Amino acid sequence: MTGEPTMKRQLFAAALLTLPATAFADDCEMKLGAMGPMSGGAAQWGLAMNSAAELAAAEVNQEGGVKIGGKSCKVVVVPYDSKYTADGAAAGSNALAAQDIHLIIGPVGSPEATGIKPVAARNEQVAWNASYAKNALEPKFPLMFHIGPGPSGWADAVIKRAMQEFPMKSVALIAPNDQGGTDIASVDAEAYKANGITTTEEYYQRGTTNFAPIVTRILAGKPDAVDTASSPPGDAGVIVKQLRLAGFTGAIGRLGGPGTAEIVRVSGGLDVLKNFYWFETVPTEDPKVRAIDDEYRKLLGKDPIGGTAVWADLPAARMTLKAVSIAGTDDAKAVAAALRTMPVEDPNIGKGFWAGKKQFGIAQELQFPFGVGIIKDGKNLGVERQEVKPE
Amino acid sequence: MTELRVESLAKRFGGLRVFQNIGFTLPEGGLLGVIGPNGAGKTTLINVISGRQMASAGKVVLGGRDITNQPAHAVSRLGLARSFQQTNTFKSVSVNENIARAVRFGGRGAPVGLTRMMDTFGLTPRLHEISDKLPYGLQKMLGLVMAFASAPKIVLLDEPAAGLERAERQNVDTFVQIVRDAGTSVLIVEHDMDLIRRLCPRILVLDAGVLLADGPPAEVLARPDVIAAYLGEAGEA
Amino acid sequence: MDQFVQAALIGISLGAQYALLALGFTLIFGILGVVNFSHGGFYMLGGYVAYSCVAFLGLPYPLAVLVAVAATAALGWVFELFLLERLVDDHLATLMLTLGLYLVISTGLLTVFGPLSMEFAFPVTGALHMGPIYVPRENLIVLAVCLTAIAALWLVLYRTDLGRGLRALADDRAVAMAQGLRPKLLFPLAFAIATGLAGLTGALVTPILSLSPGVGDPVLATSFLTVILGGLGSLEGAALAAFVVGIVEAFSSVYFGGSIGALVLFVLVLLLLVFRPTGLMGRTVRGA
Amino acid sequence: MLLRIEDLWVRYGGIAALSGISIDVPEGETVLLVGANGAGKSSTINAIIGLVPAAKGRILLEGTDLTQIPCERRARLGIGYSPEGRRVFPTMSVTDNVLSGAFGLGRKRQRQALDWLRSVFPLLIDRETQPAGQLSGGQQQIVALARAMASFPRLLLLDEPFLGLAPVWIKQIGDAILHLRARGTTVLMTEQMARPALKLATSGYVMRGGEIRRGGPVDAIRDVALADEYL
Repeated sequence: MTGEPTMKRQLFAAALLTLPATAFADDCEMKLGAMGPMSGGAAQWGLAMNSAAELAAAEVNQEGGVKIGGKSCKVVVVPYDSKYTADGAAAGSNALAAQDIHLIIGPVGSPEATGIKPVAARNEQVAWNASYAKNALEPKFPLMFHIGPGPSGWADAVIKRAMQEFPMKSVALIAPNDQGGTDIASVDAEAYKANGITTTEEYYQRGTTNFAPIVTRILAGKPDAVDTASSPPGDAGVIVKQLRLAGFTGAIGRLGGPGTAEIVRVSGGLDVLKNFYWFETVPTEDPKVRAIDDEYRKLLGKDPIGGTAVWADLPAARMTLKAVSIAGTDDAKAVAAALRTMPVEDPNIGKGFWAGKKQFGIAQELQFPFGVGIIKDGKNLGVERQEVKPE
Repeated sequence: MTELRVESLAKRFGGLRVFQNIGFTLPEGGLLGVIGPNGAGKTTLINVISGRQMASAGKVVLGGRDITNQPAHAVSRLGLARSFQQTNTFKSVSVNENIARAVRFGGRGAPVGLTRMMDTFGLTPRLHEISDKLPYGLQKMLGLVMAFASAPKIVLLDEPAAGLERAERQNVDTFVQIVRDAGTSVLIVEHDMDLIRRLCPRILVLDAGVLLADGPPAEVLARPDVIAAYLGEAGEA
Repeated sequence: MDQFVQAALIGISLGAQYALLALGFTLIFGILGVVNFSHGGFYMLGGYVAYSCVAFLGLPYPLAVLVAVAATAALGWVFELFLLERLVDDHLATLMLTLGLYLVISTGLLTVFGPLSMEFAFPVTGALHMGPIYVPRENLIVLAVCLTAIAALWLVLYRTDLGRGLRALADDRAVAMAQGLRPKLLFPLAFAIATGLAGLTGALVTPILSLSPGVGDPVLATSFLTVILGGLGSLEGAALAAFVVGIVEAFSSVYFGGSIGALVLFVLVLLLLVFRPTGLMGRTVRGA
Repeated sequence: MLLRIEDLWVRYGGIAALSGISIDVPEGETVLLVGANGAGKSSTINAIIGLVPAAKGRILLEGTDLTQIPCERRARLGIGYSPEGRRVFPTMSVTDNVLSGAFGLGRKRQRQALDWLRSVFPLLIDRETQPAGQLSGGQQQIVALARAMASFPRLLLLDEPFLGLAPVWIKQIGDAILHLRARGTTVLMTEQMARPALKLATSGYVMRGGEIRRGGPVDAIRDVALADEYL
């Protein structure tokens, strides 16, 4: 009979959830912003920010909330759909500031990062962008933090691993023709070249739905591999489908954002994908990392949305809330100062370090262990954990 | 006795009177011309007699039998055939097949003079051609031949000469001659006044749906009201 | 040379897809004088209905497509009859209404199905290969459906009472009504035909490309472009322009790349409009 | 009485376009409304067909009051309408224009109507596929007339059928109207040009300033109508 203990445990969990709530000060509630594209092709990245913030908030609330001015305050997450645009993120910063929100988990894309930096600085907000923009951080915006390194932090390792499986001499990169697309693809291209691979870069208009002409153009150059860089997963799936339909048999890479599961789905399955290598922001097959989803379900009673990106975004949200309690306030400057002194460590992901000094001139980037995934001949070989060393 | 008798026949479309109070008798073997300006109601008259359209009032009697508002196929079974202003052949089949179908449909065997008619019209050498590949004049002739091929007792001809060249119009005379030789009576609606004068011993004049005159052409065409009706049309054209 | 032929083939299949979309869009503008901002929503909805029929009800794909057409047509009919019809002569109001409907549809789909792409595959896969040239089989089916739809719509508009009535209402509403033509009866039908076409396109094309709540956005832009190029309200113009847009897009993308390709297309449209402001089928269209 | 108008008022904003007119149109007759611009002729026609609402009064078609029936249903009661300025459907072919007048009556009746109208107006055959907008004014008037007749209405409303036409076309349209009259069609027509219009009518009304000045058989109104024309 396993029914009874299970029920007891559920009751206990419910008690855990409800009991501390009574401990919150009546008038104390801290709002935490969650920002990113929550509709459109990149929606899952923004929704991941939201899920990560929700989980971190639930964890903290379970333990009595954050300590602000000696009081225990409940954390409430306020999401904002910044639509992967600069003005969306800028408007979001203002909208959240209007609700007295000083801490934002997000936004995601390069245009959003560009848009939010000056506005959040003026609003005195800490923001955690996850973009791969070349200027994701700047010393003149000390309240801006960065969730993980861009391709310069990991592309080389992924390429070296991919070359073991798929010998290649030339690669064509395809990405949207906006800042987010070009920033990543050009850094990826540098990394390929550093490994002796010739590259061509191909950019498409965001909003393109049918990639047949671009596929034809790419294949005219007869590349050994095609890298979809940071193309949104939905786009990348169509690109893969149409590449294979056109008879391309080489490896397809993705040195960009997450979303492999969606690419598999849209393209038509592992058999279509065939030979694929990709970067994961976290070691997704590490059981400890995967346990994050179970915890989310346990605390929030629903499935997290956003896939593996939730795992990558979670440490930033957890560290921010911890910094609030250390600082004893949700004032952005105090929280930022507390953050800088904290060690980079996450119970699920492992140990990392503060990076970014070399690239941005400001060490406010979380570098955690990441993953490299390989699909070979239609078989998923899984995601390998790659440890990181301080710069 | 296959006489066609029309009594007080009228046709209305909604608020519009197409014709009214039309009465005449076409005796067996007789020949009657019907003339009138555009829109006088001539074609509608043929349509109503042949059962293609319903009469609003009056009677059509064929050989003593009331055929008013009988469906067209029933009327034609009784021996009333008609031709159309536009050609009405089976377009995608051969000339031969067209005529054969008409003969079969009549169920009375091929009438006397059918071969002569086909020879005269120049259809015999083209029996195996598809009918809508024929020149317009020949298609029209084929339509006439088909009307006759069912060996009818009466044929109604709706402007048989319309659209034909002068030389081809002679064929209409031949047609009428052969048909009458076979003992079939003819009612012919026509605009070509020469043709009417040539062929018809008696004509009806229809104007605005009313029977204006009934008698020999020379007498009828001299009447002032008939001239006025036609002048009206001449002014309009 | 191979690349040239390949670009042409791609252009034709893009054109077929655009034509299906533009026909409905131009029909609504031509007949009702309404710019239908919800057109992309019906495209998405068609995709999701077909997907749901296949994934949840287990219907065969062709049947699912028919259900999608029926569902989008029915929604279009209801929307026109109960909302749009009351304000059909107010340009600003119809703009707001159709835009509002688009937001309702896209947010509704996002709420029900979530933001991720669906696993929705076209049942016919693979391509015909002739040396280096290939034609995806699915594109041939779309092309066939497209040509059938163009022909059917043409027949409806030019050979039926319904079509005559619709064109009469478009030409002169007051006189047409005095003739006994009833906009309340005919306009919803026209709208339903148009949204059904959008739904048909969605049901056909989303399994070939991808199905997620964002895929309706580019539809409106493409439809607009095509219809402006073809001459607003002109059916023949829209069909022709769709293939022109498809072929220009294919050639410019193949030869100049994705970014410049889009630019070439827009410059071309701009030039055309400078020299022929009424579009390809340069005839007087409705003076709305 | 096919059509009886009783004390009809039509107002545009605060201004009365018709101030209590009463008109009788007996079955089979051609009734003429004459008068200068702004006399209220077109307002009368528009009120009958339903393009403007009646502020007061009744419009009885064989005893049925039309004023409460929406415009698009009145045609079905047997009213044909040829509007002022013709207003053919410009992008539609001549044939489609005519057939639109017989909307929903079924293929057979449409065919009948088209055949008959073509026999009366050969122009409809010569120009069958041409967009009506490309025709001359007189030709358009023929199309408008045929369109109005396509449902074989009991009452035909003709609003200024001679407007802007050359004399040769006035003669032709006049003959066409006489032809329809001879066929028993009941006609209510308006016309500014009293002289040719009086030849067509059996009775008439002279209108001025939204009121009836005189009504009666053609002979009884001729002098007033002609005097009015030259005012």
